[in-house]
Amino acid sequence: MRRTILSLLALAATLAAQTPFDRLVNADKDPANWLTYSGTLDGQRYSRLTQVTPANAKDLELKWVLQTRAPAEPNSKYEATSLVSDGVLYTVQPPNVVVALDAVNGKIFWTYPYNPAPQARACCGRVNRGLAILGNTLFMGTLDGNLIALDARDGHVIWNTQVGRPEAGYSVTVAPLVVKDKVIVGPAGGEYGISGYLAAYSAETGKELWRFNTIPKPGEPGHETWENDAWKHGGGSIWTTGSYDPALNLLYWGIGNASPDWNGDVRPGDNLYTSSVLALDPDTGNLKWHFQFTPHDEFDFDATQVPVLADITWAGKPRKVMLFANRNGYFYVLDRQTGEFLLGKPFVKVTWANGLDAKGRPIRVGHSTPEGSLIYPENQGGTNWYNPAYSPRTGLFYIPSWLDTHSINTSRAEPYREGMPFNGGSATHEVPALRPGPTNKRLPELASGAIQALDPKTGAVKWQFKMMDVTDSGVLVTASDVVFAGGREGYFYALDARTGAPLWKAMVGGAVSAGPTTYAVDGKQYISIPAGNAIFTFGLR
Amino acid sequence: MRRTILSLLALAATLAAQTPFDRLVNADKDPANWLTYSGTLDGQRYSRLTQVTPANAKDLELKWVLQTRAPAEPNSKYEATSLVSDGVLYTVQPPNVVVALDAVNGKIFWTYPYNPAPQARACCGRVNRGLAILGNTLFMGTLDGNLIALDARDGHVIWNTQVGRPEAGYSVTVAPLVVKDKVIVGPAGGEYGISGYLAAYSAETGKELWRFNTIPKPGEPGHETWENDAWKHGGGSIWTTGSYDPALNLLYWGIGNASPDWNGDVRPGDNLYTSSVLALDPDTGNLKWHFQFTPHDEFDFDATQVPVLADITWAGKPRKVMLFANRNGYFYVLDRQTGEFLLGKPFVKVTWANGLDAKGRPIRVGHSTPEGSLIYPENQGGTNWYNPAYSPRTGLFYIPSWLDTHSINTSRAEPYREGMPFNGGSATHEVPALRPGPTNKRLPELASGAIQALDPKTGAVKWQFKMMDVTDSGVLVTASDVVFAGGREGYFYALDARTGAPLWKAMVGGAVSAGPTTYAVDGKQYISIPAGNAIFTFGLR
Amino acid sequence: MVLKRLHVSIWALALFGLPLFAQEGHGVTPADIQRGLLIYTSSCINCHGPDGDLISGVTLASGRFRRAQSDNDLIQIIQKGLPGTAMPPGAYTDDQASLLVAYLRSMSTSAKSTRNGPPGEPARGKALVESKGQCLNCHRIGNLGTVTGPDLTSIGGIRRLAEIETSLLDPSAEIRPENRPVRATVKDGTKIAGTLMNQDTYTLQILDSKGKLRSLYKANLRDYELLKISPMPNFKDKFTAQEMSDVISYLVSLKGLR
Amino acid sequence: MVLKRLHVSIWALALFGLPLFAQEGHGVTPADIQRGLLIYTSSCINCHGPDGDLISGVTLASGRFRRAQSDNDLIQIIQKGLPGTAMPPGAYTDDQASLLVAYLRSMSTSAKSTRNGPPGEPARGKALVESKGQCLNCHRIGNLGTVTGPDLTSIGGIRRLAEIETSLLDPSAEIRPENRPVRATVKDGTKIAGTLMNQDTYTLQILDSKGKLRSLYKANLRDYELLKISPMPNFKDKFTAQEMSDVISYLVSLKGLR
Repeated sequence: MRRTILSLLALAATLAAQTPFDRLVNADKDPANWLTYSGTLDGQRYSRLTQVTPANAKDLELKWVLQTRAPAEPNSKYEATSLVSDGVLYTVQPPNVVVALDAVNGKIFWTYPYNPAPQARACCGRVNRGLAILGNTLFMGTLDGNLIALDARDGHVIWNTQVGRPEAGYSVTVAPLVVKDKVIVGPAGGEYGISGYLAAYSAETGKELWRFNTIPKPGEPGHETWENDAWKHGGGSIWTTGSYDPALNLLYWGIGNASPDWNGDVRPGDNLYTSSVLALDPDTGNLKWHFQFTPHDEFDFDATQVPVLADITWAGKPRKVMLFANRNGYFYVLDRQTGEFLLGKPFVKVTWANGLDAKGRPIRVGHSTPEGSLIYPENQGGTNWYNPAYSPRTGLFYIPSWLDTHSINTSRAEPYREGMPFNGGSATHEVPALRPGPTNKRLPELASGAIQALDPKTGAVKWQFKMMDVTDSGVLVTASDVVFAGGREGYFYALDARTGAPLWKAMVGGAVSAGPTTYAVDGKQYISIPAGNAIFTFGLR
Repeated sequence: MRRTILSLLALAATLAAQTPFDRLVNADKDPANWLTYSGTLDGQRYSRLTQVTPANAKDLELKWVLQTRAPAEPNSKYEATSLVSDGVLYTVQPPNVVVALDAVNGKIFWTYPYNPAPQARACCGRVNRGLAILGNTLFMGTLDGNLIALDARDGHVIWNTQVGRPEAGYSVTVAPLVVKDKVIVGPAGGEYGISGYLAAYSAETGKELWRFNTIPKPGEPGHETWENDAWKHGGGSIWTTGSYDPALNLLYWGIGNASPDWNGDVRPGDNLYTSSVLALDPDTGNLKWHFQFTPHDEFDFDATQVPVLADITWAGKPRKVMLFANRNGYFYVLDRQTGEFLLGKPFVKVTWANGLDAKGRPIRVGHSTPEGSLIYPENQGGTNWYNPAYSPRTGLFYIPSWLDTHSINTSRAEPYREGMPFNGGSATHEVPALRPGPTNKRLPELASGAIQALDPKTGAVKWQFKMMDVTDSGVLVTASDVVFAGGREGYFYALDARTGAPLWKAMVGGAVSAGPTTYAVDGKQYISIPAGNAIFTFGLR
Repeated sequence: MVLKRLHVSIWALALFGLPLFAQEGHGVTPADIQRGLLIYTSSCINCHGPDGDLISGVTLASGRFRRAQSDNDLIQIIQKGLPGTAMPPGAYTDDQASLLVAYLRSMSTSAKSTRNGPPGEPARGKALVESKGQCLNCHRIGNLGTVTGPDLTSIGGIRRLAEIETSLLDPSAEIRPENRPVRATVKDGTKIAGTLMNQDTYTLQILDSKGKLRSLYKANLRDYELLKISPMPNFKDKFTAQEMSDVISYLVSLKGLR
Repeated sequence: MVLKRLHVSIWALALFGLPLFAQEGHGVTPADIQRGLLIYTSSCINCHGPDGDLISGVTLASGRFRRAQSDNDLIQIIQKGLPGTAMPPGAYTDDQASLLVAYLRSMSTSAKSTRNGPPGEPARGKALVESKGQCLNCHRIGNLGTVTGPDLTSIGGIRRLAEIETSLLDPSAEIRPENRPVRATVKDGTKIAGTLMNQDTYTLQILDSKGKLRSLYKANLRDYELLKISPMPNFKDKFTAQEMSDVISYLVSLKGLR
């Protein structure tokens, strides 16, 4: 008997890599798997799976649930988008517990319960937005500022690299993005006065290969947009995943707010590259172009949305564009080869700017003030990090929106102290930033959420599905014209991608604060969504 | 407008009581509601609802989930049986968070988040097993030893009475039982050397009306079964709900282990009324009869199961009996008018006793020893507090069992110190007593669980549904011959009550450690079960 | 459905809103203090009371703390509790703890009363509440009254004097979210009144005027409204100055169950 | 399905079992110590190491503790952590903490080695592991080897010397649950081998011999077995005494990533 076992085991010596980079590039042709944060490198969250349709979505049923075993922490949220590779689903329970499980039946293969160091700072929740995979290796950022490589087969640590110092407020909450042989991440910490960067690490060794300073240091282009040495703690955090265009070999990434958030007086200038989107050469980290949505931000308007890359007809001609619904309340279309501003239009009520000029620069009319200024949208934004989706079939861009909310933005002088919040003020708003309370007794005009479908050619809202409470959910759209998304009320929905009509809903009893994924095993399509402290997976009866 | 509102509100002055005691007595005729811990006062957990049948159970679908909002504590478990009264479901999230919600859609009406005092001791998990209701008042025991009355309409506190001193290890985890105008509870704390009692409190005022000492004090009958002053810290805890026979006007209650658990040498004698069932006059607390399952217990064999009252044919004649599957591994049938022992038979492997004598007294062959003795069943028992069910239709008694487990029972000299564990030893066993780990890698022969169906006339196991892991789930049976139960693996099952054949299952992703309830609203039947940190409710498509 | 006569109160926003970020003891704003109050009300008031003096030997409003010299010390205590005492650790972020400190620091200077009435007599106030005031037609105090209005059993234990005064003199000045009256009309014309318990995209949860908990399905309603005007009458002109003092002194004395 | 050749090891029980109740520092039993070891292995070993000496200045096995005089002090530290240090609070019951203390107290006296071999040379041991021992056919060390056997990258950081010795000299003496080999036969006769990751009533989760994570559905299997005999060869007669010392010294030196 022993001989048999040993000879079987010997097979293991020749293991093929599970997920080479080619698979990520061609993920659209492989919709059974969900191999990157956004499903495909273009950030579309558009799945070619078509088994679930507007006609049969009502027949979706619960397949399995996995609840977190570790105790939930009061300020944690389950924000991770799951990856699925060959029938194995990888998720990150907050804050940094990696779980590999069978995507069909929900049974756990292994868990890696990383416990962040106590000095980890989390301004806005102990969260993690997910993993990247390359070959047999998973990559996770940690709340205490590390990037960890794990063997996808058994969860063993391969390497562990420090991205930033946790005691100074650097944490890694973003799902990393793999481009070729590199893992791209950067630190969160815009509320601790970090000086941000996007960095590439060798997938094999964890060695840093390049670093792009999102707050340019003296001598670097863009440094002139800072005065008073404010660049030293200028923010420019990274906390939502970018996208990549293999044909252009360009990496796109949205950058966080300027620090201190609400007090712009101490940092005169445009404060590049805060609240901007960058186009970088992923081999070198060199900047190709940038576009700043909110120059000299005073409202905590991070530009940390996923840049969605789409090839659409623009003014009668095919054009490679980027779609970007911004926290500041405007929806933008940019030429992604050049960064040229093509269109900008508010998708919610906006009072801080009186429109955009021809270059897309906002005509600023509102400011944070020591007395407090009432500004639409509230500082949580018209949308936020919650991922959008784009369907090349419908030609519509789907976003989770907070409709017509406002906050009172107060500025304040505040010294920088390492590791302490460095906000320079605050926003008072109706809706809690973190977990919802058990009941909602808000007056309806003070907050509501929606899934909106925008026509990228005009910025017009084609339809919107309105919810009583706001939503932190990401959106998914499929090639059978079904949109999936949820909200804080604990519903997870299927909507008609062409009309917004609700097709199906499940009451999952916890806020949906992550993006859905869809995948297939043995020809059967599943839709999976974290909610509250659990992950729920549905499929047709 | 104001006038209209005020006149409408004035109606409120004439509110009728929601749940008078008559409703509890006649609960079997009102199966749309679930008004006591066991559904009916006889402890049967037999529901007359018949919409879900063996034929259509496969069409059960998820209706709603409610996850706990409060952070889960590492050693908490969700053990509460829900009550349902007129479409409102009342549950207790651990440790003492009462939630009132709409039984149809899962939306919360109110929460009462009682926070036990830090001096609360919980030997075996921060748990609560549920509420009682009378009129418009809910009753909850607390981990820090109190009994609290809440207005069922808004969760406001009506009164709060101390049952026992938390700093001495007294806690109240049992679901109270209402008999007439009294609320019956007692303290847990058998691992802290309490001196137990069952007590009745005025439902209206919280005033204590009688107290029966489960460890008789000097001068009380049964005191002679203790030597060496061991009665002072003799245990005899209360932590699973009793039952009541209105015709006999008798209250039945199972009593916990003797303290110290494993060291019997310091307490020679039978140690009444530990590991016994009592029959009491609920008006006075006077003892009518008692039966001790495990005299001089050395294995932590609490008799804290629900006494199930059934009227069956015994030796050709109708007889009022009590069915009692005991932690010690034996199934018992007693005459509930007299306490007469009718039958005792092991339902799992038993090595501590070599059968029972004619009076039902065990023929002891095993003891806890300083070196450690291997004893079947393990100290968690052949079954435990997990509630059984009895169907008058099938005539079968359904129990959750731990099949053929064992532990090494070690005794040790140990002084009593107030508020400290007072176990006099320990049991080493394969299966963790509290939460399961994320994965199960145990050898299959070391533990498995089952739902067993026993024939009360013979004690024979008619069928058993075996699970790979053990189960802490209660059992429910309906008049359409469907059994509901779950287990630690995270499955919740419907089984055929006559054959044990699995009809349907749901993977709820957390251990089932509570009893299911079923109820109906607007003619539609629902089945609800806590699992992990959430409560799941199912109904037919 | 129709939502009418609703307007936004900036002050209500400040009261209801939860903090995202906070200050660190520098340049505290009134908004910070309001947000600190919100946390205090939800987490501290049950033990420390509305005036911070319910625990013997601990007077939060004094601005002096036995075990804390600095704001940072206070933050440590708020977050980690005081071992060996009943003060538990609290799961507060630094920001939330800072807001709490801002509120604690403000307590000593906040006004206790906005009116200069004569001294009150609780026993007379009790009689007024139960008779002339007709308060128990809507409110509950202990075992008396009804549940349609806010429970007053512990009102003196959870509200400061000035807040109780405001409620009597200008009931609509601030309707707390937990006391929001709701009014709905079913499609068949039936009117329903009650207190809002919860709501979502499809339903309202209410405690209706008959004392029954129920969900209203918006799809079945002709319209509904969350009232901004309190159904409670204004007692400014109903009570004499002496009666008002009596009633207030009685309400302040209601510490109820905690 | 068929389950064969299984027997119960009392010792394994003591190792795998989790404590329900524990003692309070009186009359500690070997079982208590084993249960303490279990907690230590799951919760403490990653920072403190198998011998309790990985944190500079902290030597748990010395039996002396800078900040603790009594067992109760130790229990406090275990439960509440040490503010200002990397020692976090731990969610242990009193009982669990007591078992941990029992284990800590036992560390100083527990044997370090069961054999009297010559001194080992890690570099020679490394060569033996990679060549003559053929260890990397089943094990992984860093980036080398495979994942079918236990990962040895950090073996010196998570196992004491005596445990490593036992694994080499008598591999089946103790198969840890995380290394349980499984063997199954599908109904069509296909053989499957791998490591058990998880199991339930209907399925087995395995890492199969091709390095693939998969569920096996018992309904599709002719039979399956969780092996009690380790597939690892016994090296007692394969290595000379010197070679054994070299290999052990190499394995002990593998502290890997933590």
